[in-house]
Amino acid sequence: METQLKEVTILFAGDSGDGIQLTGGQFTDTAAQLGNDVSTFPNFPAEIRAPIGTLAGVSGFQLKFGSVNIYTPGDECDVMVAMNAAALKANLSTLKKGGIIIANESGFDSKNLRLAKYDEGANPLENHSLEDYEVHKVDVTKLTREALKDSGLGQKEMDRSKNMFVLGFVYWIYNRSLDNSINFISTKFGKKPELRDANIAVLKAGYHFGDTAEAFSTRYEIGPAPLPKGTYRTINGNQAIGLGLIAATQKAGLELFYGSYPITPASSLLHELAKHKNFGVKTYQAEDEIAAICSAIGASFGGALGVTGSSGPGIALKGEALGLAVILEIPLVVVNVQRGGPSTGLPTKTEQADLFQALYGRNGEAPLPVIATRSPADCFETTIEACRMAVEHMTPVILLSDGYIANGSEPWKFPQAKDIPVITPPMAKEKLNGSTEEFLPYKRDDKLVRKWALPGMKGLQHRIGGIEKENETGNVSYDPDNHEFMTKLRAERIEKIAEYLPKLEIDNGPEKGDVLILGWGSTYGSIKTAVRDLLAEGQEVSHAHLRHVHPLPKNLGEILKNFKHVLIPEMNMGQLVQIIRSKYLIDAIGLNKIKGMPFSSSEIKNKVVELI
Amino acid sequence: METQLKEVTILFAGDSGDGIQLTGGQFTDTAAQLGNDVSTFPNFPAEIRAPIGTLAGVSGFQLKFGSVNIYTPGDECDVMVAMNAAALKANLSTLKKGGIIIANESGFDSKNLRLAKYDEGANPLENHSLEDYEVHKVDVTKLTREALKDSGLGQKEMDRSKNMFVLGFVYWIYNRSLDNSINFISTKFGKKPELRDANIAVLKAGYHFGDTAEAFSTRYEIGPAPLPKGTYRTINGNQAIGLGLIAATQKAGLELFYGSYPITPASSLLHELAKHKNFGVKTYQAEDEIAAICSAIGASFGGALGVTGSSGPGIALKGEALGLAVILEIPLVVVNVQRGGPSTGLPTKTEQADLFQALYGRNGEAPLPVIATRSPADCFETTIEACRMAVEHMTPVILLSDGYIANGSEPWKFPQAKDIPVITPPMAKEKLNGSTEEFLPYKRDDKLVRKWALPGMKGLQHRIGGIEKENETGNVSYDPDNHEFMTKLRAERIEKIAEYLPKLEIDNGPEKGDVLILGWGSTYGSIKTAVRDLLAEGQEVSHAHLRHVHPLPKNLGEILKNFKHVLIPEMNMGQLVQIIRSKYLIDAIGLNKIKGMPFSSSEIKNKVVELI
Amino acid sequence: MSTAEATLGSPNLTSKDFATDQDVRWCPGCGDYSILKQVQTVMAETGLSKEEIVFISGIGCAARFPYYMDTYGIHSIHGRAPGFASGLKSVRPDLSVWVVSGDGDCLSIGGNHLIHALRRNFNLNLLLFNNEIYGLTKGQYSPTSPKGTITGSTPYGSIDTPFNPLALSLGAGGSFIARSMDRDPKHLRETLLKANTHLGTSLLEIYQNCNVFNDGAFFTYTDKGTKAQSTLFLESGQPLVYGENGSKGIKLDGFKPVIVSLEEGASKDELWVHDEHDKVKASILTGFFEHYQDENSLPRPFGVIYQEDRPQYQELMSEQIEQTKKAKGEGDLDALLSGSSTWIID
Amino acid sequence: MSTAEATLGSPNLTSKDFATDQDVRWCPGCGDYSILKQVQTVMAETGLSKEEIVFISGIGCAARFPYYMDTYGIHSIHGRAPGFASGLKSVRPDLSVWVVSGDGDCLSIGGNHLIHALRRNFNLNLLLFNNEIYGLTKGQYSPTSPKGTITGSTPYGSIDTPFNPLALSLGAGGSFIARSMDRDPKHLRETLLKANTHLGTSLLEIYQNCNVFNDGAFFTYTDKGTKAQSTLFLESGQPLVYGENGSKGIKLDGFKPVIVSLEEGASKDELWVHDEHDKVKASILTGFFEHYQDENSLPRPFGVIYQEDRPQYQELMSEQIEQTKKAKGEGDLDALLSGSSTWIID
Ligand SMILES: Cc1ncc(C[n+]2csc(CCOP(=O)(O)OP(=O)(O)O)c2C)c(N)n1
Ligand SMILES: Cc1ncc(C[n+]2csc(CCOP(=O)(O)OP(=O)(O)O)c2C)c(N)n1
Ligand code: SF4
Ligand code: SF4
Ligand SMILES: [Mg+2]
Ligand SMILES: [Mg+2]
Repeated sequence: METQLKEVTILFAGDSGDGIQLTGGQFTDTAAQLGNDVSTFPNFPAEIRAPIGTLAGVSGFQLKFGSVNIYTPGDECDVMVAMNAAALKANLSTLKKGGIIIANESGFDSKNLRLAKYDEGANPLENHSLEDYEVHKVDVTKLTREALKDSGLGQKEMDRSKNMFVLGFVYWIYNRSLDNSINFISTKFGKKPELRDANIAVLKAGYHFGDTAEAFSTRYEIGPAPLPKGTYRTINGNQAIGLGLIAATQKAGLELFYGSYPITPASSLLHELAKHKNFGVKTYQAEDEIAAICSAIGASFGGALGVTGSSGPGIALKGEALGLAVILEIPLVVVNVQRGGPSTGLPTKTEQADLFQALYGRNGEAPLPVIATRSPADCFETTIEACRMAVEHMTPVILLSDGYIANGSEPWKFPQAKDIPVITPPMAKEKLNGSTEEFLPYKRDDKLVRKWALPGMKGLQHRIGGIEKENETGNVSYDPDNHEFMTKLRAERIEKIAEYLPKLEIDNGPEKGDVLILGWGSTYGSIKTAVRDLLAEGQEVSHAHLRHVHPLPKNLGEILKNFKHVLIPEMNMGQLVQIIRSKYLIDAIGLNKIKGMPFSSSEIKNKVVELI
Repeated sequence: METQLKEVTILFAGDSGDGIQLTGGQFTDTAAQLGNDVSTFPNFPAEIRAPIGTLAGVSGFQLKFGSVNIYTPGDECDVMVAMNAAALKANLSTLKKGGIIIANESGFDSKNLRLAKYDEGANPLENHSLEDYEVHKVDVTKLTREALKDSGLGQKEMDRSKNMFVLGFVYWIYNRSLDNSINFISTKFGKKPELRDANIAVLKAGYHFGDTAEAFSTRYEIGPAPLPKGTYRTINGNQAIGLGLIAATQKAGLELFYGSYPITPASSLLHELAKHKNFGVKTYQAEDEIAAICSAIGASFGGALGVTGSSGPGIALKGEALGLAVILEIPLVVVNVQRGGPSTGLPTKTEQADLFQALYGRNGEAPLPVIATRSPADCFETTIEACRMAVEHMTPVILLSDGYIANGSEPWKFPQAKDIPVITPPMAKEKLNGSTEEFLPYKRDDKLVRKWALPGMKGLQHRIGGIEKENETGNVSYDPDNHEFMTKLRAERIEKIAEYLPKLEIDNGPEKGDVLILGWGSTYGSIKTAVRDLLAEGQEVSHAHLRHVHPLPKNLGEILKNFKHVLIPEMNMGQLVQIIRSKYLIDAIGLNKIKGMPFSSSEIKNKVVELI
Repeated sequence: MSTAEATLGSPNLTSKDFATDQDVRWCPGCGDYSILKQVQTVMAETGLSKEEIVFISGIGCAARFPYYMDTYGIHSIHGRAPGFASGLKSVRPDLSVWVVSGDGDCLSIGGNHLIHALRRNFNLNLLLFNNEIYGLTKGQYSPTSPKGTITGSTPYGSIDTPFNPLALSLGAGGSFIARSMDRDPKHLRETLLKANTHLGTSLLEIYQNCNVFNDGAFFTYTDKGTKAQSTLFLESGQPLVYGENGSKGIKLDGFKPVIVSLEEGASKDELWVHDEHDKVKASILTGFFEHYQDENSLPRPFGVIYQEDRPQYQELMSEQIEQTKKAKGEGDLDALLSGSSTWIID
Repeated sequence: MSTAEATLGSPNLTSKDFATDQDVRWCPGCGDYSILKQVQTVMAETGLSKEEIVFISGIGCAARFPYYMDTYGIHSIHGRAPGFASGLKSVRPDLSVWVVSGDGDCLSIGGNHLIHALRRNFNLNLLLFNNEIYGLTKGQYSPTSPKGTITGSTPYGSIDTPFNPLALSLGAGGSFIARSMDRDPKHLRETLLKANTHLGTSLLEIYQNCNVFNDGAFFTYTDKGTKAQSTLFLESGQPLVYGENGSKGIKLDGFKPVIVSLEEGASKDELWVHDEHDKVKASILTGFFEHYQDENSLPRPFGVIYQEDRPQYQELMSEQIEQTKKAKGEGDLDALLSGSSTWIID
């Protein structure tokens, strides 16, 4: 029997050593390549390697794929693969009533049950506690070993490929071809043919198990999604930022310098960039976050695009130098991949609570643009925009992402290099021999942007620094009126950037009405899904999503006026909502979740229904 | 002839080497001791020792004293003492039309004129450029030398006491006795009788010069001000904070630990505290601001009151550790003596632009109380309040002062030690032998305050840290619901502090009306003066001043409702005003000055008049 | 004996008493387990009671340490542990304060606090868990990783010359500088005890295997096959002897350390005799830092390399207060508030 | 010669060409004036043109330096100058990059950046203006102030053991370590030139008199009366001779430096011969750090104490990029964007 489905959410869960992330990643790629839309949410344990079999050691990979547009990795799961007892216990609450559980039987032996802290003698696969679900027990370990009994591999090595069994089986259920994964395995184990063959054998064994096992009578069919035509790949957030940085600097004709200090969940951006040295990218692992941002500013002074990235606590350390970059009026991109706070907080969880820090975490009046990305694929374009702003407006820019975006992945219709618009650095011109014109480093064009004069340029020697500068000359000035003038000018030149930005558009829903949901950052997918569903249910609700948090789009006030209620969901205690209330004096209300996890679309739907 | 005056503003100005600050300080003390109210504003050059005679090297000391209450050092000056040409040039704009200039003739020789960048050949004392003023040329240098011709001192030493001549002369004009300064000189030069005698002789010479010089026909009489009865002293802001810290810790029975790193204008607080080691105060000049705040947190963990102080750029560096203190729920006082920003900014000038940094300059949701002092003498009480809050509510507290308050001084009716209320640290109780009760470091009382368990206390060993903590046990917890619970709890326990605070009162003016001026921090004096004058002129205007910026007083909303307009003057681009607009959804408007200088009361008056 | 030890009785505890109820969450096989065990054992041996001990750490795998010690503890922020410890020791000289820090925590972001702690000489014990890698953030190279280390952040190999942590500590003015390793429990315990006994800031570098991201970084020094050849265990007053059955020794040819074979004629009398108090010799010993390759390589020294008695910061701090009290009298709040010049309005 | 020097012509500038139109605002008599003058002179001697030189400083009196040099410059934030310089040198190996930093800037708040710069070995020149005080903030003690220094923040005397900046730099792995002073213009110029010539991070400590807050801190070494006795000017390959008319020398008794009188029989042949490349000797020389008291005190060494050739960071960085380009081919943006696995929806 084959059933047609529009969308399915699967959670692969197991011990951190079980290869869960790889399994999930493979399924994602295959689904995407078959034309589904996909969204993923990997969920790592906080420990590097928590003891095997424990709750603390559970690793999860949730993904949603469908024949419709997919914006989130799903609220509740339809299917859960549990490689051991701890995986089941830790994740059962996210499984839909009636959902399918595929349980690896040997992961439920007495030792595993004890480690998962099940009551003595209680095995969920055997008592009736899972009656609300459709449970399929599969002895993955045994079946894997059997599939490999002639492989000549040791038992430990055999067991390492049991994730392939599960993957094969799930491919069978959803009627997916094995080709993509076979290719992947062939490349990955190219130099170890015995492992390549073993993994392929097990993958196939899992697939054939579907054919032979009686338990599963149903297979599902999920057709391709109505995605725009084009060439696609899957990408995660930090990868996309990395690619965006490289693309932007190439388009600006600038060298890319990335100064950073490792921190979860920003480290993988450093890793990504470090790979691409053949693009001339210079990555620099500094001694700390302060040195990292200072090195980036130094690089920008030298005519590269200096970029630094970190997460909350590291960004806190950059505040002082960021203030300097503001007064220097120098290009700089600061990426904050936000995580749960305060302090060390929840390093492996996501949150949006650093917006205020981005806007205000510096001494004195130090305004700068803050822009936020909404999804893994969106990172690419948003990053290019951050770079464009930094370079063309000679200013530090903060780009906000978060852990959810950084690790999540989705299909990305990537552009061709030639179609990415060029970025134009406002380079100063070297003085000609004999010229007596005085060079004024703080003289501005009509965008209020000063020129970028690089060491090596003849006759443009100048000194910049953190003491208040005289208008135009840039010399140190203690003059009271000049200070007020410059303070206002620095604010104005950032505000002015809004003039060069597109108008904010309603993403979905009517232009006027009862409720506008105004979002920023990674809440995009949840809001989008909620609004789509609500509209389908005949409710009147609209959605607008901010990429530009500062300066705000010029037409935001007009948009807001057209709605009775403005709802602002944020994964914090209400930060954007405070800005909006203050600026537009409207009674915008917040919907706040501070659980280190994205909103489910139903949380948003419920709130909207409550409002209407 | 004697004229009765209500208030006078004098500016002493000269080269940094001219002893201007001492002269101003002496006049202040004498005026205060004779019952006048006084307010002062020392204005240092940015350089340690700018070249003698230049504009950059001018040092000023402005003071206002009167027989009425005095709240600011005055908008415009009635009298200006100019020890050299540069001093005149730099300050002329602050002198009232018709004001008196006492000019030291020998400071206007051709060299001085050139250094002051007067046009070639132009001497303001000789051309007609000062026609709008009453100019008195006195050859202070010559007269001083004459007074000392028999002293046996060398010329350089003689010249060093010329400030005493001026002081004596100004005492004569305002009919002040020399006794206070003679006492001061006697103590200061106790071990150098020849200098003591010389300084006294010159002081007297200056005084007698008034009697003999024909030019000055008028002397002024300024009676005592209607100050509350009591014993007074003069005090500046940083001194008062230092004394407040010592008093508070004594009243709490705690050791005071001050970890800091020098920075203008906060350094003098370190200096002040370092003097008082006989109070058991431990001062620690750390390697940087980060180490400074960490050492203070460590000291608090040990059961002392840890305090750290800095100014803008240094506070920026403390953000990460401050977030830790928030999640540790540990007492800590952070003093920010604000200066002009951004970045290095204007180190010797004043500003209020770090309010946002105080509220939001940390990663994640990290709420803490922010309180602001309004004047030098107010620093004492506000500091005690900051300490009380930190200790009794187990929280870091930010105390905002600024350069204007730090260096300014005024009479202070100081309390008796016994009248300062006791502070009660919520100490945990050591476990009795045999007790099996589990110690819960994050269990709270009804103020939501946890107990302070100190190393050394038996049976209370516990570990605290920056990762999210489980409610009550304080153990590391990655549980999503717990994170939301704790985040809200941390916000709530700070909000709750408002319940223990007095209601905000209208400082001056009616309870309802057209315009409320809502201020915070050092704008107090300017607003107070403006409102007093406006009320005297029959205008309807009221003034309320916030000490507690976060949490805000519980009754603030009610107060705001009673006024048609709310005006918020700030020495920044509008920070409190944003908070008020957002929280109360009223169209509060800002009056902003970013010149590194306090508001003049007329600036505020004009704005009010415009509003009415 | 530290102040703390001197003034407090021995509560007869065992290493188990120092364990907490928290699950230890390092990777199975991590060298941190052994260090934890030895520290717990040593704590029991010191005779200190649990409540007078404080463990302070930064962030990293190593920095999880305080959670596993049933003493007071702070798991602070990355790199800053010495800052917290300095403030704590200032106000509580009675406590036994231990800092636990990884090589990234201590030498990368925390390098400044380390060198200032060493120069000031608070009576602290700093344990540097050196695994030559960033464990917690999943394996980037650290300031102690050898040049060429391939990691996530250096896919083509690191280009940084690593620190020599003991040379740095010596240059910073450290008063106690020692090295030990996770896989020699006895030596580790002995060295921990010496660090504890030293009055001043004790810097103890502990080679620690990160079996997940940098497995085997120190196997040369810990594996049976190579250990004897590659390690030199220092004993104060003893000649520098090492090798299989003590077959080798080191003598000085001018400033140049030379390996001699005691089996082939060299005598112990000509050998360099270890003197913990000799700073020049200590600097030569910290210079034994080339990677071990064959029998011609100088062995890596373990044990106390340098020790010097100099005043402890927290004592100087307290003394100054006592002296000021003596000179000016115990502070009187009323006198302080009134200052030197007052007037009365009535 | 640095890369910058090698590739660029000599524009025949004089020291005056390096002055800016800004008023110099140090206190009259400040030692910084002399240093400025010598640096301007040396700049002219290097043959570098103005636009290829960058001066980067932190905050402090010393840190005002860039404003007075008609080159490119950044007056950055307190303690972080090496950070800016590292980033700049990474992307612009062609520039001649100079860092100017006071003792507080460089060794207090900036200590970590200093030691990491030294270990990495970018081709930078770090000038440490040591006046043993915080000038700009009006005279607090610094990490180089002698114990007991009375200042605003230490009215009863400082209790911190100061850093020995050159010992610290050596311990951190510095490849060029030297000392000079404001009041010996010729020596200062020579040493500046050597620092400039060294390929790697050159650390030059310059004793600088702060006549306002710490007048005379180095008078022993600069005053005619005592200079000869208290200073030792090092020359590579030359014996350690000093004193009035070169009357004294230093020889080594084991590791112990001993003062001998060349007038009373000792011969130059027995003297220690300076070898800039000998690290052990360098560490003994940095140990000449006791305060000079009488003729039995060891003199303070000036000149290049240590020098070592090792790879420069910015070159390794560029090389790695070149190698990767060779191995993988010049990056192709379209290939990067498409990655290894794509599909088409049509
Ligand atoms: C301010 C800040 N920057 C970065 C991090 C991320 N971080 C945590 S631990 C660590 C380094 C860990 O290495 P190490 O100190 O050697 O300890 P190990 O894990 O190897 O024991 C880093 C970079 C952080 N927590 N805080
Ligand atoms: C983050 C920060 N902390 C503190 C200061 C204040 N500050 C400026 S310069 C300085 C120290 C100056 O001493 P040094 O570096 O020795 O330079 P000098 O003035 O003696 O030349 C300090 C503490 C600052 N500007 N920024
Ligand atoms: S990552 Fe390495 S250091 Fe960290 S716990 Fe695992 S093995 Fe130990
Ligand atoms: S304070 Fe000292 S270092 Fe600073 S300019 Fe004046 S004399 Fe020079
Ligand atoms: Mg490590
Ligand atoms: Mg200095």
